[in-house]
Amino acid sequence: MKDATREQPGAWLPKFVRRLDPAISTAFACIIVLLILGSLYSASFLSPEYLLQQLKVASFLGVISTGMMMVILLGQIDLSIPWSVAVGGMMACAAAAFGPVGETLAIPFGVACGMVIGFANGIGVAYLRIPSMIITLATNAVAQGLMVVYTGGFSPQDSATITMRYLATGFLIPGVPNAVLIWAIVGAVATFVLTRTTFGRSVYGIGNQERAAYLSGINTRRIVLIAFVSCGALSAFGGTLLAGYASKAAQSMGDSYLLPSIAAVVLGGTSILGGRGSYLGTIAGVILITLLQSILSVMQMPEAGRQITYGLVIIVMLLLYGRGPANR
Amino acid sequence: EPEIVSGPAAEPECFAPWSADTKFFKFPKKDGPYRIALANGYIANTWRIQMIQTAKAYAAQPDVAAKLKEFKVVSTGEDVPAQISAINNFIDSGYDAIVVNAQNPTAFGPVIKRAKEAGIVLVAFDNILDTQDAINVNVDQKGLGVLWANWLAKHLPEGGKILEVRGVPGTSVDTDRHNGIHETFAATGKKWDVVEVLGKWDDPTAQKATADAIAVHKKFDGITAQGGDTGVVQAMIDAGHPFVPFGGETENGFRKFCAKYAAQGLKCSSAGTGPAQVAVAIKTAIAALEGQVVPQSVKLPLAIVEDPNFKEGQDFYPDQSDNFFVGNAFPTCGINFTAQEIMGQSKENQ
Amino acid sequence: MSEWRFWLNEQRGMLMAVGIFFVMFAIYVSNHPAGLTANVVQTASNKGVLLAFVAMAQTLVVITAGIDLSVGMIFILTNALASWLVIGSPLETGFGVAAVLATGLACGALNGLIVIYGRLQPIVATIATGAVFFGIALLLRPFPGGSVNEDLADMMTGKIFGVVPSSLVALVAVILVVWVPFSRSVIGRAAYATGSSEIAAYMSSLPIRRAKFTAYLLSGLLAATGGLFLTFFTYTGEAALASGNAYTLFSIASVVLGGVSLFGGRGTAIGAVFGALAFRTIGDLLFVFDLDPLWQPLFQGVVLLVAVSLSAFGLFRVRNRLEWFG
Amino acid sequence: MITSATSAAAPLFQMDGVSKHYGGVRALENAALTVEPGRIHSILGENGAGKSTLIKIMAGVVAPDDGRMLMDGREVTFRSPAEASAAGITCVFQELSLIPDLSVADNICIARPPRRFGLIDRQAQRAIAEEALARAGANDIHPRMLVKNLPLSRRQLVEIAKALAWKPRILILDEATSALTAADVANVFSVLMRLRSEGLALLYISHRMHEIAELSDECTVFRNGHNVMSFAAGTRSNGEIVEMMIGREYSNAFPPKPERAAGTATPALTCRKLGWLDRLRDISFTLGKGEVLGLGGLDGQGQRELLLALFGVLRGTTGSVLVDGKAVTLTSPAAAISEQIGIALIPEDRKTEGLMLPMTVQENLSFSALDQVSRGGVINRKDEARLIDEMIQLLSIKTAGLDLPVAALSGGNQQKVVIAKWLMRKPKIILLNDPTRGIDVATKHEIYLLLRRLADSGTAILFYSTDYDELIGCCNRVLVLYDGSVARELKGSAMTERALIASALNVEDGHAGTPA
Ligand SMILES: Nc1ncnc2c1ncn2[C@@H]1O[C@H](COP(=O)(O)OP(=O)(O)OP(=O)(O)O)[C@@H](O)[C@H]1O
Ligand SMILES: Nc1ncnc2c1ncn2[C@@H]1O[C@H](COP(=O)(O)OP(=O)(O)OP(=O)(O)O)[C@@H](O)[C@H]1O
Ligand SMILES: [Mg+2]
Ligand SMILES: [Mg+2]
Repeated sequence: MKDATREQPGAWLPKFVRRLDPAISTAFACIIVLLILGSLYSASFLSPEYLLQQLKVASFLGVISTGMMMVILLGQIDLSIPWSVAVGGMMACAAAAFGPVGETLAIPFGVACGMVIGFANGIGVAYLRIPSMIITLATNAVAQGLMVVYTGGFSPQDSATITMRYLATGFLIPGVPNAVLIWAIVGAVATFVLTRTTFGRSVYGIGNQERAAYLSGINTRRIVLIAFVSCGALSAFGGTLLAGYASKAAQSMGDSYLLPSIAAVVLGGTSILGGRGSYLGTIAGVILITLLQSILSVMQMPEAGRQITYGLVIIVMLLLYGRGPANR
Repeated sequence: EPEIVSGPAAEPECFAPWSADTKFFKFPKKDGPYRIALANGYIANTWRIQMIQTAKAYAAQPDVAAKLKEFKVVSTGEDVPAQISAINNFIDSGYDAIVVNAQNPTAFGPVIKRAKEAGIVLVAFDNILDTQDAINVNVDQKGLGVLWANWLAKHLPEGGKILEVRGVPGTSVDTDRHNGIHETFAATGKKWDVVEVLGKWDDPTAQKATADAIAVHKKFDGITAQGGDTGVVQAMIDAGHPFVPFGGETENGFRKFCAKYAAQGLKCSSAGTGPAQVAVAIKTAIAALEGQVVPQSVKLPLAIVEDPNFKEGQDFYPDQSDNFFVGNAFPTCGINFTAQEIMGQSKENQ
Repeated sequence: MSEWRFWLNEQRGMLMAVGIFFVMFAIYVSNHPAGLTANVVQTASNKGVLLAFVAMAQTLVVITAGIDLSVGMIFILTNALASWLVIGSPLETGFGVAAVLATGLACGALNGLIVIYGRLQPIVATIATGAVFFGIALLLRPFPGGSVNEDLADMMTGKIFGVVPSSLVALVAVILVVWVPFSRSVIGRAAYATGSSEIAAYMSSLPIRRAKFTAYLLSGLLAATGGLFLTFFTYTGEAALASGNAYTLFSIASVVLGGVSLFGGRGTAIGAVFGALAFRTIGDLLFVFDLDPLWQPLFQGVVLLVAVSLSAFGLFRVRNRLEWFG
Repeated sequence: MITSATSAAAPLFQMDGVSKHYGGVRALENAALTVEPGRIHSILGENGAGKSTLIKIMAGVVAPDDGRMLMDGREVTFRSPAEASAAGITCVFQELSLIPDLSVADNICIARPPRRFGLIDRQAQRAIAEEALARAGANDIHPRMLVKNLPLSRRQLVEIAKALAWKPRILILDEATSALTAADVANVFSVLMRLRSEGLALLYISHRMHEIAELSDECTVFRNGHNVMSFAAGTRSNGEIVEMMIGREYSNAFPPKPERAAGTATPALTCRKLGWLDRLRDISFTLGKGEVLGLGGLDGQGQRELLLALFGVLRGTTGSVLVDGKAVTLTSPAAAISEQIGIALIPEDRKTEGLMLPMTVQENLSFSALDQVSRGGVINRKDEARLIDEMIQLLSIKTAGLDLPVAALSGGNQQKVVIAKWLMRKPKIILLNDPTRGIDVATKHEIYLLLRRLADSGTAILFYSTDYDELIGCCNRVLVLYDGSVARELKGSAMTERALIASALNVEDGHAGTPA
């Protein structure tokens, strides 16, 4: 038992590399293959404008998937994404109608509304122990109901503020769309939170074995609640960005983000059962999904073929690297 | 059971027959006031919400309200069977007329049969029914495509590269409009290179699809979009794509852009199917119940505004929502709602 | 504990769904202008049965601790297919029905193979296969249309002896033919065991793969039965993305309302059927309450929220906090 | 596949040259074993010696890298537990193979349910289950109970009943008795002996030396993945066996308990009339600083509930708890481990309550002490590494790397990780819920030493164990619980096995003090 030693500090490097597990490197390889295949159709697929455009569009999905990833790491899922996104965008624009104060508070207000949805989800999952798949379905329905009432009753304002436009489409650093910058910041914070903080450690712990985490003195309910609130906040923030991008908010803006956000997180190697996954993978997953959708769209494949290809590509990629362990 | 009669209809300017061979119905006259139901499907977008607001506002107009004992609205979501069941329930509950915005044009055969047996007036609008046995208040979807394509052909006499932003695949509205566009282009005999992308009648989706298309194809000579047009223009602006002729829908935001950038080359034809058509449908239902002659298929006039005729406060409203659909007036039917009446109700109340 | 207490304990989830359904349906019928007539029941039944089939399909997979996010799409695909095939002479119609059901089986088999041999997590695998199924549906029906043998359709959506809705009878028949044998067979038991603890099932030498495969296979079959009924109900086929997604999500809600554990190993399809009927009745309540049309979606959302929160009441009885963790 | 003629002389089962590697870990190396019918064959070895791996290979759970297995002289390969069971080898794993959501009857008949018209016949199944339960001496278990609602010790009996339903030729028990109390063990032993007389071959793995001495005909000792020696039972002393297992000198004495006059210790924890539902009734006691207080009694008399109550897991407890003389409210483990209260609980089941198996050793070790190595919620990696180092040294945890999943450690080392994880917090009061279950003698000894060292430095320890020797050897006092209340307090020379058993059964012990 003399060999009970720990590694030297230098040994952390290979560990980091080892964490770059095959899933993530394969995902990135798939991105490159996609681009090469695309470039056979049109060289424009390799042009900087196109790639930047993709990154910009990917950042909305990226921000939303960040929240989804937190929740998936817990072994939960958030099906209220569509209307959390819409609520974020619509409420931010709504706030903008209230003069200059409203304009400055637009984004925080939109995000806060998303947090309220996340809070309801978190209470349901953590404190009432309702399966997340169903409570989030219900809050999604409630959020939709609220937005319908709101749209019908209050002479809705839905133009994005200048700040929202700037965040989504402006350039603080020349050549780098602000949306990409924001995704980078969100991603950096998420990576830090997941790897370096007690919160992140607890998220992984709960995802792996909630009972043990609880008995280890972790306030598991609070962690779950916070994760859902963050997911709501990030979805709503994604919604405000999306509203900025489109210069306005619309009810259906979140519909096309639910399944892609789940697919992106999982394609990035995060286990849908929770407890395993890294943010780098999610980045890869988001870019993959965005590129795939865009290339299929630009290639003008009919919708039927597009759906089939989309499904098949996801299956094939998962078969390449997303397989569970063999039984023995 | 309606009697098949010959035209013309009671209010010929409003109840215009779809075509020369359209049948005319004369239902047995019933005594009012009537119980009328509106079976809506999906509700969570501005068009539908606006439509429901219009229906309520129309039913509340004193002369209409006097004829109605009850006006009930139910929205059943995207699920066709739920809408079918809703209509069945209205039939069983003895409503006199049912107005429907059908989720699917072909799925209502059994319901139409039952309504007919029960002597109930069934009026479909917007997404109409594939039938000769119910009244359709019809917008010429294909004609819309034709209109847009003609607009583009007019501005691009030599043909050119066109971006077509399509709607929700698999729906008849999308298919009809698409066919209208392509048949018209083909008829010109010029060379048209049409790039199709899916906008799904949704601004962000249309915007992304357009941005991608511009990034790959660089330059288009003309654009036509079935919806999500504000997003399409936004994508052109973001990508620095020069403004080109555009045939599109009637969103307020789109028209704002059209007015603003007309000088730079954004020559628009904005036409479509305003949500106010629900009022025409209700009016038709009441007329039918009163025993007046109505066409089986009513042809609604398109609300068309083309460059350079965009007038602020009439064709578009700068301080109203971008998502709001302009085109609330069917003057021939005596239906004239202003934007404020529909979307600004509570503002006035305040 | 006496025997009936055991029974009560085993069936608690299902009984809850039955309770919720009957309360809601009673409210509905007692406020319905037409009252409890055969027509009203038939209408409710026709609508509820569709979701009930899809919910049953979902249940089988959920029992194995999987989930099938493609059930809605199988439902749509088989609807599109049935609108081509289930027509003509009785023989042709019969062939069509068989082909539709076989397609459902094939879809289920594909899901099963990918999940079992591909070892992919069911959530994502079925999102992907769902996209494929929908794509095929769209190929079959680029726009709504098609037709069905209307005699058969009317028979299946009509009433027997003018009272009993035949769709309800068909549902009961399917439960008897598919669910009951499955749940009491060795393979069904293995499915439960796999869902409850896959490693324990493996150690117990149970045929895990066969059990999972059967679950996915029958799930495809049941979803196809639903698709067939959708065709009977609408006379047509339509590749509607939104309703495919809606049915998938509704099926999950129904399954949970019906007391089936999403963690696997617990619950019955009968519970899920009542969950589906209850879920459908939420929508029906709109008729009998005079709600402002724009408040209806909110009302539905709140009722759903309340219904799913009911299960949380058991939580207050928990005296040992470890029970939170199942 | 080589088929050789079956000779009458061929042993029932034989393996040789069997090796198994997990990545770089050598779990089995050229191992050999021979099993004869009608005999109980014990396998001994310290944690990680490869015992479980060996039997998993025999039971078809794990595929060997190398080597061959013969049954009746015929070479066999098992690709799944089903094939092994069909060939006549059935294994009682530790709580692994029961389906929690199925009833006891379903579980017992799971492999070959009785059928009628192709469907499972529940009536017949129930009869079979009742009979099997009776054979395993567990008539008190209702066949309709869900397995997940049974306490661990009952589950083990169900597991044995289930294995018997396979009618095996070789029955393997891997630490099948480690969660059982003495009474249950005696029960199981009589079953095993009867099976032996029926001609069954039994392979028995346990870390409890006295059980092995009592039961086995033959022993094989494993060390580092290799069979060191086989011998007939009773031909070697315990000391010799242990030295064979660990390959070095060993002293098996419990560490000396410091003589302390009763009542001189400052109280660390005081319970007054603690109650919870009908499981705990009016429990009052005082635990002094530096004292090791044992909890004894039959399994399921409220010992676990008491520990959980003190850790803030149970709701609706009555009575009061004082820590350092101050009344405290315990509403969650988070509250119980706080700086002011300082309680730690080493839980019962390390796989679901102690560890996150897929997470790394390091992450597991620091998991409950994250607040101590972090500031403002940000983990200080240096502090974390330092603290972990200390613990690894202190407990000599054997691991190939800190970034390995903790699941890859052997059972004993996993248990050490659980203990280390809690020592990181330097708790004032430690609650132990059967901490040496499934741990080899040498490691056990290390843990005893550690407990004593902690006690000497002022930590108060409340120690529940199902092993009487351990209670007697380690504790200053023992509280024997019966039906949720304290039946007897034993201390000093009154702590004998006999007295413990007598009070556990709540009978008067006429011979208290007299050696048995
Ligand atoms: N799946 C696995 N992956 C990696 N290493 C493993 C695995 N299973 C076992 N090992 C390693 O193989 C060795 C032998 O383990 P095994 O479980 O057979 O020991 P054991 O004798 O049963 O120990 P214990 O007495 O603790 O139960 C140990 O070093 C263990 O860490
Ligand atoms: N999921 C897993 N992944 C990797 N290795 C595992 C896993 N499960 C078990 N093992 C390894 O298998 C070996 C034997 O497992 P087993 O469940 O028999 O534990 P054990 O060490 O015997 O513990 P116990 O003493 O509680 O029985 C352990 O040493 C462990 O390393
Ligand atoms: Mg072992
Ligand atoms: Mg062990």
